[in-house]
Order: sequence, then structure tokens, then C-alpha cells
Amino acid sequence: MAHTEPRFHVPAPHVRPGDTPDFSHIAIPPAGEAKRPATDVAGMETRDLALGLVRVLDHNHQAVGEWDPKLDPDVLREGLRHMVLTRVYDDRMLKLQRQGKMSFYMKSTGEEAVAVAGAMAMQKSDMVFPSYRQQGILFARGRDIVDMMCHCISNSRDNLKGRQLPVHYTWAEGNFFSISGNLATQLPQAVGYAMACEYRGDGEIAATWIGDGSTAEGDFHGALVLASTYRAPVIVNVVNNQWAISTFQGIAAGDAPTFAYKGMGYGLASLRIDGNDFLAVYAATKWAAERARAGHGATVIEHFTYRADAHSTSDDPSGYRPKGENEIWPLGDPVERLKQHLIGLGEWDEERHAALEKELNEMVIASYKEAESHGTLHDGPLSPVESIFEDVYAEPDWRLRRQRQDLGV
Amino acid sequence: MAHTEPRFHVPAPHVRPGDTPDFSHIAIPPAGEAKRPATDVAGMETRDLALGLVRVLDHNHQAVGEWDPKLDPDVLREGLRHMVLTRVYDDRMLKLQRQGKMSFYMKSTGEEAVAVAGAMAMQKSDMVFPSYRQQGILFARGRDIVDMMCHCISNSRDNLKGRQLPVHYTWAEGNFFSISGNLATQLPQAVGYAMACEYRGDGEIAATWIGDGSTAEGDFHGALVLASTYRAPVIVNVVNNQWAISTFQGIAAGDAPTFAYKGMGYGLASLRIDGNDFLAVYAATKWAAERARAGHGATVIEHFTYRADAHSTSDDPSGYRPKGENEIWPLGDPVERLKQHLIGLGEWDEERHAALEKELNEMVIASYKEAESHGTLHDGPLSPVESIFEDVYAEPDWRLRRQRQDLGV
Amino acid sequence: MPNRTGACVASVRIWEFKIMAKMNMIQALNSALDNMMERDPDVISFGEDAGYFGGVFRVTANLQSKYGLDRSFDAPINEAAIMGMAIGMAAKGLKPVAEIQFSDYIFPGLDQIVSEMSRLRYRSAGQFTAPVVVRAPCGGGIRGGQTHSMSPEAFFTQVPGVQVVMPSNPYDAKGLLIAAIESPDPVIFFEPKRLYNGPFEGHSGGALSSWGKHPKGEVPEEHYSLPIGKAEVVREGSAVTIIAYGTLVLVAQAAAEKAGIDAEVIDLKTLVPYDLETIARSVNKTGRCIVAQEAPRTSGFAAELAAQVQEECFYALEAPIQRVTGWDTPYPHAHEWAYFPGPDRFINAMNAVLEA
Amino acid sequence: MPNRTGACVASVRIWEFKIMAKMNMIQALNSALDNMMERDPDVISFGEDAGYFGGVFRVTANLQSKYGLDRSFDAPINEAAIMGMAIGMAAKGLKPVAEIQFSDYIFPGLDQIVSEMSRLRYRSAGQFTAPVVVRAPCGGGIRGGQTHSMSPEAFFTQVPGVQVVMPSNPYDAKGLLIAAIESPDPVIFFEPKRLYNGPFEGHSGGALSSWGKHPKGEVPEEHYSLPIGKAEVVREGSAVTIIAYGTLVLVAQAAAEKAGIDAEVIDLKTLVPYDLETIARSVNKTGRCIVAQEAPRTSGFAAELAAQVQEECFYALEAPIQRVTGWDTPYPHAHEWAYFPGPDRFINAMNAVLEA
Ligand SMILES: Cc1ncc(C[n+]2csc(CCOP(=O)(O)OP(=O)(O)O)c2C)c(N)n1
Ligand SMILES: Cc1ncc(C[n+]2csc(CCOP(=O)(O)OP(=O)(O)O)c2C)c(N)n1
Ligand SMILES: [Mg+2]
Ligand SMILES: [Mg+2]
Repeated sequence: MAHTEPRFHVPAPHVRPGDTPDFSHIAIPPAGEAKRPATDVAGMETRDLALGLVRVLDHNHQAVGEWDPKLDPDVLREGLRHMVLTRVYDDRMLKLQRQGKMSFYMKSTGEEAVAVAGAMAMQKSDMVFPSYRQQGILFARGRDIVDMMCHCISNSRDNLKGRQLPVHYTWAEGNFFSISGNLATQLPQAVGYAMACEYRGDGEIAATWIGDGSTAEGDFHGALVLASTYRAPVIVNVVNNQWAISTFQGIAAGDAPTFAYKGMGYGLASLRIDGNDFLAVYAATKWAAERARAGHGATVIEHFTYRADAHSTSDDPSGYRPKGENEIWPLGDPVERLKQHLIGLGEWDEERHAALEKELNEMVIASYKEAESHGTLHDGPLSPVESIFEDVYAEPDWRLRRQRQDLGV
Repeated sequence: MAHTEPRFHVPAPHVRPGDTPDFSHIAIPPAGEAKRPATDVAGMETRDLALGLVRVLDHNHQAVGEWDPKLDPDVLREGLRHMVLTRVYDDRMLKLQRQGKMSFYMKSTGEEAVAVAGAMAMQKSDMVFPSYRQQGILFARGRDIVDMMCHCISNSRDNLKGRQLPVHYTWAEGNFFSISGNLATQLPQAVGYAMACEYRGDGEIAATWIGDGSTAEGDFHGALVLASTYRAPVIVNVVNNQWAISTFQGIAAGDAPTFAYKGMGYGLASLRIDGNDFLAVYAATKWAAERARAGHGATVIEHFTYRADAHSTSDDPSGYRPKGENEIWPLGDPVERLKQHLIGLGEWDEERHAALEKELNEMVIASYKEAESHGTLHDGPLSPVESIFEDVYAEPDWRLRRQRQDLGV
Repeated sequence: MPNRTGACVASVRIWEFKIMAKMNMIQALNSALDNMMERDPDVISFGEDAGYFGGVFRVTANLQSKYGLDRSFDAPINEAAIMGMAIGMAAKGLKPVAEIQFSDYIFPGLDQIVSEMSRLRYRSAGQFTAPVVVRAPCGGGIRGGQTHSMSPEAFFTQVPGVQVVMPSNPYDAKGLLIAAIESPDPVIFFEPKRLYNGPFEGHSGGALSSWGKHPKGEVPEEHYSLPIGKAEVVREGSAVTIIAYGTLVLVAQAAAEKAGIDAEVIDLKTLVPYDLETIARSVNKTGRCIVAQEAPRTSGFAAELAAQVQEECFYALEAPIQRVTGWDTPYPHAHEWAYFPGPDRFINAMNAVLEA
Repeated sequence: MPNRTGACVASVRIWEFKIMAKMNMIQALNSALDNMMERDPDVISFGEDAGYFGGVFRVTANLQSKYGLDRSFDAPINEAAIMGMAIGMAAKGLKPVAEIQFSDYIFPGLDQIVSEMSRLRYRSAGQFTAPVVVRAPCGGGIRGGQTHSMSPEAFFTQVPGVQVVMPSNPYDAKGLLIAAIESPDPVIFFEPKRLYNGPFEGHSGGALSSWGKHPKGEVPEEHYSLPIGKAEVVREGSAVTIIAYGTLVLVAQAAAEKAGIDAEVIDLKTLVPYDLETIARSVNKTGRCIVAQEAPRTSGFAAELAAQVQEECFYALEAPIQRVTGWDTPYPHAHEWAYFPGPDRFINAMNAVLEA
């Protein structure tokens, strides 16, 4: 019944469940090759960077080329710690979700460098507008883990009063904006915020993150139009982890050569980088932040990475992609690569790594215990029921007052 | 009170009312320079064309270079006739609007080539999804002028039953889609239609037109994502007439080098052309139509032109731009240029041109007389009042039947 | 077996033998698409994750492998583009069925619905039409939080030119989806996602029951359609009329059972155009009326029903019409059951109306 | 001079001398913006054509030359981006007043309003807020055809978290716009464009009258505000209550005059949260009620009012509440006066209610 040949083109991934994982079609240029222009370069001059791939760590895990941020080993260890913590936390939360402790969870496995290095390369006073997959930022900015968990299990200490799905964090104190469930909406907001930073003249900037699939939304375009028109100090991070939910990046990209290259259409500085390379993410973010802060406008950064696990706990990737793809992802694993880099520098070793993992694991387990002492979604205590009528407006109007009465709380 | 320096960048045109018109900042490459690639060229290979300016008619009004479509003089004369008619019609309708004969009007003065040459280079069976400023298409496709006028004066013979603002034409018989007052919405529709053409396998394609200002809308992006993803046989014409209403193209473009270049972000073939050059528009459209029909996908064409008159009859441009800009527009006037080209070829002369103008003027005046015999907006007859309840649904439901009764019609 | 299925189905059943199957609502919707794609090559289906994978709720499962890549395909994440593409296809004569992954995400595409799809026939005086079917899972009760729980149907009931449908069970879901695809008008087709896998009576704690045991979980495998615009009295009674649609139909029935109140429950099924005749007949009989919606109270569709019922049945009404609704807040996550209008709120409303 | 301006203004007038000027609604709105930009450096204004040129209706005229390019600027034609930018700015503490050129064009930006602006306070539990003011000219009567005539207010009244305001005269327009800018909540501020240049009583043929001759065309040049959430009885009467807002307030008054009916007319001014107290007081007195809106009938805001009034005042009501509305069609161009709910439709409704 089906036409053998579709009558119009519909892109499809190279392999599907049952096939052997294969990334041979992906060209990976050698590390260190990309040039690092001055931060005041004209946006249009970044074309090669938008089509290339900024990589710092080479196959021997050594930092090479102009983009090497030459970070102090302490900073590298700090980054490694945040990334390991992100992973440990994600793994634990997944388990807990499977045990029914929370309604939903989303891991960032394989993408830890994108969030952690990005956050570390910015100032803590800069506002971040993440999507739901940059929990690494929270660790990098030092958020209390018990607080994060209390949010995820929607208990009485959830700083969002149980109103949001797990992982949809907000943390104003840490300049972490409210995560929306609606894709791409944060982008024009980040640009507006960045313009307000210039208006205030406080030297702050904004950064935002969006998935490959979500770049198809109109708000992605709107944000880049705004960013280009008003030369806003904002960093637009496109996290190309190859997959939306079940659809591969080709459904959003079409025949576009890269996601970074889309920035060129707005005359914006645009970089495509190895998203699994802590140093590349750090260096690119630093460059873009400097550029923004100096008044040269926005940068689009495509983080080339791979979503190593399911989209969320509601998803099972075995229905649409072969198993084991993450193991042969040509850009490897961000934690492993930074670890090996540090080991190569003589600044780290397997024992310390094992100890770190153990420490963080225990810390996460202990934190969860503490979190649970403030309640769980199923057994409570939760935020008081009447709180559902608060914060709709600054003050509840007669409708909300009546409705609260109707509910008898 | 105002800051002398705005705290963030807000683009502004070079000159404002009171200043001397000046286009010296616009670089105009010589005619004939641009290369004409094969119609199956990869989208990304059109970069130079997206940044350049395809021009056929040189300063001596001679056709030069690879893009010369080498049209028969009969075709050129036909194009000239349609363009003159468009202008004569627009001028007359403006006068009639000023006399209160219709509620609203929008001229296309200075942009006649965009619509006329575009339409002539396509097949009449191809569906067009215009904005409100491509009335030239209707002339090129031979629509009855009395019918057009009956629409504009909303009388009893208005094929839209008085439901639409003037100039928001629909003409299904001529494969001219329904013009929307909402900007950019026609773009994803045109792509969907084009995909349906492939689905049907009838060899038809679609074309759509959008203004420079309207490219900022999310639907522009959405349409290009679709066009790229499904390689739809569609031509996306961006009519860069330098102005939205009171805002110059820089508010939509920001730091983008050209509007055509935006197409590159989607890997689409992208051309920037002299929109006041009948031959360039014809050749580019022909190229894109061939490309689309052969299954090589969509083309973005930026028509570089100038809105020589007001945005609409509700607008007075003297409030935001210097007078006389249209006279020094470096790409001249499309009617004049084609006329001189034909004269240069020995295929036309001033007398014939004057006679043509006279003939068309009289025809338009006579047509209006006839149109008015079917009624005017103010004095009627209009479509029957009860027709306002028709065509909401295929059949009116009880609500509409009751409401019609309530109105007593 | 459904007992009151309307003339349309009844007449079909006269002349052909129906193979009945137990289906949940997902299977019933899938069966409707399958039937229609089989019989009409112009029917195509698309949406985010709706192609290869068959939709996050699996409503479009197996359609791609059966009918090909170009008849069931994945769309980019741009709801406006999806709506616009569907309009263009429909204008060329195809019959697109476009899925919006969650009705919460319909808003980026709203302009294409409000300004384009709904008006194309009108503004072109019938020269072009856009009979698109927009499928969108709606409603809460699945711990989806504020962005996976909305019931935005009232937005669409304000838009002249679109029809709005929301079934409450597998049998109706299939018959109405087929009717929607066959309709010459655009139809916004809401699927109460809490009912996808089983009937739900509003008791948050209870075990998930199955459509297999429910009479409306018996669904013919063949093509049939139910008329758009027709409501159904799903529980007869004389004390009070409850008008509901979607999930709340089942909740209302359960509440009436639980309270032992002789309530008549109307399953509206179609919101635009709603079946005023069936409503008025019932309210004129009972003299009391409750209108229900899961959406926030203010300006929800229950307001339209209340406004019209009081006008139509003023002299029969013995008590003010009560609204049972969600609150004027976003849908909270942890306290979703404090938001959801469950059986107790129906019982309170029935008591209020009966005591008045 | 306005005679019932509420406590807020009255108290201001005690201690400062107001320079009154004749203003049309455009000037009054411009004056509100001017006052607020003068007193609060965080107030900024932007929109399509709203900067250099001062807006297609000139409401933002001269603000750019007075306050600078970065406080009154032109925006790209992308309503979603405009809304999103405003939200981001508000989150940083600015007070953005964003113009949507015609309320018909608010739909591409609706998602940012429904899913973001309205919910930011809630979903962040008060950590972030988005007190944006969205200004949008609405309504017909200017031969704008279906894309320059919409009254989409009901869409916004369904959105928890936003307030919705629509003034009917220059005095209220200024006082309410200032209140909107000062509100800690997002406000959707509709400006009935048919009233911009003069009062309008619904007689299509008549000459344009001027706000200069109308008491509410006298407007203080200084800062003042009117309370959001307060309605005003603009015509006292005892036979029937007419609840209206925007243009229809004037039409209702004129209709009552013309028919010589002792109707009480309430100018609602704020739709969310609406002033139920003032409404109930009046309906309990008159026992009859008409609710009016220019938008299509089904699921318009008049339905909400009717639903609530019948619940609140059931035992006082002597006749069914009537709705006076536009039809369930797009706004037609040539026959706009057949669509517009003019004085005759009010008179018919009053007669119906009084005869019932
Ligand atoms: C406006 C909107 N449309 C659809 C969805 C449903 N949805 C949630 S996540 C997702 C996929 C996003 O993919 P991508 O942008 O690549 O981000 P990733 O999950 O890979 O980080 C979809 C379709 C949504 N949340 N919002
Ligand atoms: C969605 C939407 N937003 C705003 C408008 C109001 N508007 C009508 S025309 C126009 C300017 C369009 O400029 P451009 O796209 O350059 O087209 P041009 O008129 O120059 O051909 C604007 C803002 C509209 N019609 N639709
Ligand atoms: Mg992704
Ligand atoms: Mg333009």
C-alpha cells in the first residue's frame, strides 16, 4: 500500500533500531585547527567557525590550538567535579523516579560539559535562561542539592511550591531564570533581558540554551532578529544533541549545513564547537561573553553533542534509534575526556576519580535522605494546598478568594 | 532628558525628513557580473549570489551576462504592458480612493517588475501566495480589470462579497491564493501547497511573496524550515522595498548582510537580484521554477527594490523619510528601464509608449465606469446583507441561522 | 455495546456486519486514521514525533510503515508551521490531520488557526477552503504540570469557522474523528489524554481501569462516523442536568452514582456547534443545570453554556446554573487533584442546585 | 468634568491643582505614557512603527524625541518577539509598555502571553515577575475589514495571571493606562480604536463628534490613576442593567436615550478582575440584565458575565439575560454596520428584556 518512494522528501536518520550504530557520515576535523578571532570580529567573519568545529582536546586528551583557554588545574578539577556531580545526580534521580519518588525526570547525560563549562565561563551575576537539560549550571553555580531535590519531589520545601514539573527549576538568587515547559520561549526573553542589562549599564549579560529540535520554533528566529537588530549582549547556545524526542536533528535542520550557520543569516558571530569538550565549551563561552560585554553583540554557539540517554522518563529511545550509539559517538564522553586530560597533565588519577565519584554519590544519597525528610510527592507534606491560589497575581482577586473558599482551604 | 547616546543599539536610516535623499551607502555591482549556476546546484553553492546582486539590464539598458533570459521582444512588450497597466491602475485607484470610492488602497509603484516578471516566468497553473503588493500578478495572468475593481469598491460583483479590505484579492481560477491581512502567514501555507503538488505529482509549484519587514515574523522561519526539510518546490520571494510602514529595512535585517543570505541558513538556494530589472526578475524566477520543478527544492529570492509611494492610503511617508528618494533610487524605475531596453532593441518607441499609456488609461477609466455600474461601497448595491452569514462554514449552523434571523435578513 | 449511538451509526449497522474489538481510546483513534487513510489517498497525518515513532501517545503508530513516509511523517517543532503547512495542503485538496503534541503547545500555532484556517472559506468567498483536522491531547490528571495539562478548548469556541470536538470514550473518539476528517470545515479535535488508556472517574488514588470492560470500549474495526453537532444523554435523570464533555462526562456520571442523585448527564461531544436542542430538552425537564469544564473558570466554555441555557430555559430554571470548573490558576503539579474538578465538586454543585 | 471618578482621583484632587486639557483618547494615552516615562526611568515603550514615527495611531508620538531612542523604539514585525523581549525586560525590573499595532495581530504573540507572561510569577513562586503592559487597539467601526477590527479580549480573560482592561473614554484611558503601568501584574490594555478620535454612538452615518465636547474628554495633564477592577455606573436607571465596555458603553447609553428607557449602564472598564459588586448591586436593583460585546457571540466575555450574573442574582432576575454581540462570523468589510452591535440591537434587547 505504501509508495516505495515518498512523493516528497522526508529526511531520515542513517540508522534505525536493529541497525548497527554508525556515525561515519559525520566529519570530525582535528582538534586545534580552528582559528580564534578577536572578540570584536565582524559577525560575518566567523563563517569558517560556523561551518567548522572548534575543538581543544585532541584524541590524546591534550589541549591544543588557539582556543585552548589555558585553565588552571584547579578550575579543571572544579569543572570535573561539577560534571561528575551532574551525572551522579541524574543517575540517582532516574532511579528514584523509577521507584515512584517523582513524577518525571530528565537527564543530561553526555551533555554535562555544555552546561557546566558554559556556566563556569560566565559571571555568576549573568542571567541564564536554560532549557530543561542544563542542570549542570546549577551545580556550577553552587546551588544546594537538597533544594534541587526538594523541587524534584515537589515536597514542602520545593521553592516552586509544587507548581512545576520536576527539573523545571527556578533559582533567582543564582540568576537562573524560570525554566518553561514550552520550547524556545526563553529565547526572546533572554534577548530582552540582555537589552535591559545594557539599559541598566550594570555590565551583566544573558545566556540562553535551546535544543536542536527547538530551533525550528518561530521564537528562535524572533530572538535572533532582536539580537541582531539591537546588538544585544546575549549568548544563544544551540545544544545539538542529535535528537529532539524521537526525531533526529535532520527534521529541524533540513539541508542547513550546521545549526551555527543559521546565526550567519542574522550577521551574528557564530561558532560550532565540540560540545563534549569541556575546554572548547569554556573557551567559546568566554569568547562570546567577552564579546557581549564589550558591546559587540550576540553570539550563536552550536554545541555538537549527543543525547546519551532517553529524552525523559516518559521516553524509550529503543523505539527509534539503535542501542549503543552513545558508546561510539565520535566525540566521546565529556566527563571521561576531561578526566583523561587532567590525568595527562598529572593533575588527577584514577583513585582520586573513584574517590570523587564515591564522595559525590554518598553526598547525593545523603542529600536525598534529607530532602525526603521534607516530604515526598506521594506522602507529603507538600506546600499547603491553599498555595495553589497564590502568585497568580500579586494579590488574589475576588475570584481566587472565592475559589479558595470553595475548595475549603 | 533623553540620553544623547542610547544605551543599546537601535538602528536608524541614514536620512530622515528634512535631510537630502542619499543612497551612496548602497553598493551596486555592475550588471552582467553574476554567474548563473546550473539549476541543480547545491543550495550552499549560491552564497555569492545571496550576497551579490543579479542584474541583467546595464546602465545603457542593454541586457548583459549569463542571466540574460534572452526573451522574445513580444514577451518584453507584454511585460511592459502589464507593468504600465499596473501603474496606471494603481494611480487611478489611488485617485478614486481619495474621492471616497473605496475604503483603502495599496499601490505597488516602483515594484511592478517583481510581480509582473515573476508571474510571467511561472506557469499559470502554479499557485501564487502573494502579499498585498503584487497586483501585477493579476494583470500578468489576465484577470478581468472590472472584476478587480468590483472587489476594491466592494460592490455587488465583488467576488469576495465585500468581506475583504480592498486589494486583498482572491482569484482561484487564476491560481491566485487568498491574500491575508496578517503578515507572513502565507509562507508556510505556500510550502504546504507545494508539498501537495509533489504529492499529487502534477508538476505544479508554488511561489510566495513577503516584504522585508515581514521576514521578522516567525512564519518566515517556519516556512524556510519546512521548505528545507521537505525540499518543497516553492519560490520564496522577499520583496525588499527598503521600508515596512515607517520602519526601514534595518529594523528587520539587523546586521544581516542581505535578506537573501537568510536562505543560506537553511541550505536553500538564495539569490539577491535587482528587483527593478524586469529581465533579472524574470531570469531568477525562471531559474528557481526550473529548479523547483526538477525536484531540487526551494529558492529564496530577495528582490532589491524601493517602495516609491506610501505604504497604503492610511500612510504618509513624509513623516519618516525624505521626499524624492524614489527619484534617486540607484536601480531606477522598472517601467522606464524596460521601456528603454525595448527602445534600444528597436522594438519600441516613445510614440508607441505614449499610445500604450493612453490606451490603458482609457481602458482603466472605462473599466471603472463599468465596475461602478455594479455598485459602490457607499451607495450600493453590495452583496446581499445575508451573505455575511455564508461561507463561515460549508453550511451555517443553528447559531448563524438564528443570528441571521435576529438581524432580520 | 454503545446503546445510544445516533442514527448515523445505526443506519450503517443495518447493511454491514461490524467486527467489534476492544479498543482503548488510542487504538480507536488509530483505527479511525487507518480506516480513512486506507479509503482516501488524500488523507495524510503528521506532527512532532508523529511519523516514524507514531506519536508520543502512539495514536499514529504504524501508519508510516503502512502508508509510507509521505502520508505519515515527522514535522519540525514549529506549531505555526505545522498549521500553515496543513492549510496549504488542504487548499490543494488534501485532507491533513495534524497532531499538536500537547494542546498546551497549540498557542504558537494559534494565529494560523484563528486568522487563516478558520477564515479561508469566508474571506475567499468559498474559493479556497482549509478542512484541516487538528488533533490535540488535552486535560490534566496525568501529573503533567502546567504545560501538559491545559484544556484550551474555549479559545477555539470563540473562533468562527472552526468546529470543536471532544470525545469521552473510544467509540465516540473513532466515530467523531472520522466525521472530522470527512467534514468540509476545519475541526479542532481534542483528545482528553487522561482517558487514552482507560475510563477515569476522578478518583485520583484509584487503580487505572480499562476500556476493555467499558461498553464504549467496544469499537467496530470498520469505518463509521458519528454526527458532529450531536450530544448524547449518557445518563437519564430528572433531578438535574449536568452538561459535560471529555473526562468530566465520566466524572459527572460517577458523582451522580456516588451521591445517588437522579442526575441526567449530557455528553456534549461537539462544542461548536453545540447541540442546544438536546440541552434545552433536558433542562426544561429537570429545571436545574450544572455546566462543567476542566479549564479555569473565567470565560471557559461552561460560561457559554450557562449563558445560553439561562436564555433558552429561563422559565424552567428553578435554581441558578452552577459551574463546576478548574480554578483561575495555572494547572499545578503537586496539587493537581486540588485543581481537578473531581466527583466531590460535582456532588457539592448538585446539592447546591437541588437545595436552591 | 467626569462626575464619578472614584476615590483614587478624588483624593488626588484634594491636594493638588490639576491642569485640565481637552484631549482625545490618543492624546490621553500619550499623556499617560509621557507622565510615566517622565517619573520612572524604567518605563519604556516600543512596538511596530511605535518609535520614530510614534505609532500608526500616534499614541506614542514624540516619546522618542523626548526620551531617547532606547526608551521609545521601533520593533521588528514579530509579535512573539515583542512579547518575549518585554517579558525579559520586565524580569530585569524595567516596565515595558509594548504596542501591538492592531489587536488582530496579537495572535502570533499569544503563546508568550498565555504560557509565559501570565505564568512567570506563578511558576517561579514569585521569584520572577513580568508586569508588562500590552497596548492593543481593538474593535471595528473604521472599515478595517476582518484583520483590523477584532475584539479578542475574551481570549485574555481566560488566562489566569493577566489583567484585562478596556476604557471607553479619554479620562479613563489615561487613568487606567497609568494604573496598568503601575500594576505589579501584566495587563492587556485594549484601546477601542473607533473611540480614539471622538465618541461614537453607533450611528454609522453620523458625523464624527469630538471628545472636546464630551465631559470625559477633559483630562488632567498630570499623573493620576484609576483603580483596576472598578466599574462605573455611567447612566443610572431602574428598568434594566446594561453591562458594557469600550465602544459599546457609548452605544448603550445612546440607545437608552433614544428609546427613552430607564436603563442603568455600567462601564466595566476592567474585564479581569471584573467588578462583580457593582454589577450585582445594579442587577439586584433592576432585575433585568443585558450584557454586551462587539466580538462574535459564542464564548465571548458577555457569556462569562451572563453566567456569573445568573448565578449571583438568580432570584432577582425577572427575565433571561440577553446578549448583544457581534455575529459568529469574521468581521465583514462592506457590511460592517450589519455586524456591529448598534443602538437598534440594544433597543431590541431592552424591549425583549422588559417585555419578558
Ligand atoms: C512549544 C512546544 N512544542 C512541543 C513540545 C514537546 N516537546 C518537549 S521536548 C521536545 C523535543 C525537544 O528537542 P530538542 O529541542 O532537540 O531538545 P532536547 O530535548 O534534545 O534537549 C518536544 C517536541 C514543547 N514542550 N513545547
Ligand atoms: C501579523 C501582522 N503584524 C502587523 C501588521 C501591520 N502591518 C501591515 S503592513 C506592515 C508593514 C509590512 O512591511 P513589509 O513586510 O516590508 O511589506 P511592504 O508593505 O513593504 O510591502 C505592518 C507592520 C500586520 N498586517 N500583520
Ligand atoms: Mg535535541
Ligand atoms: Mg517593505
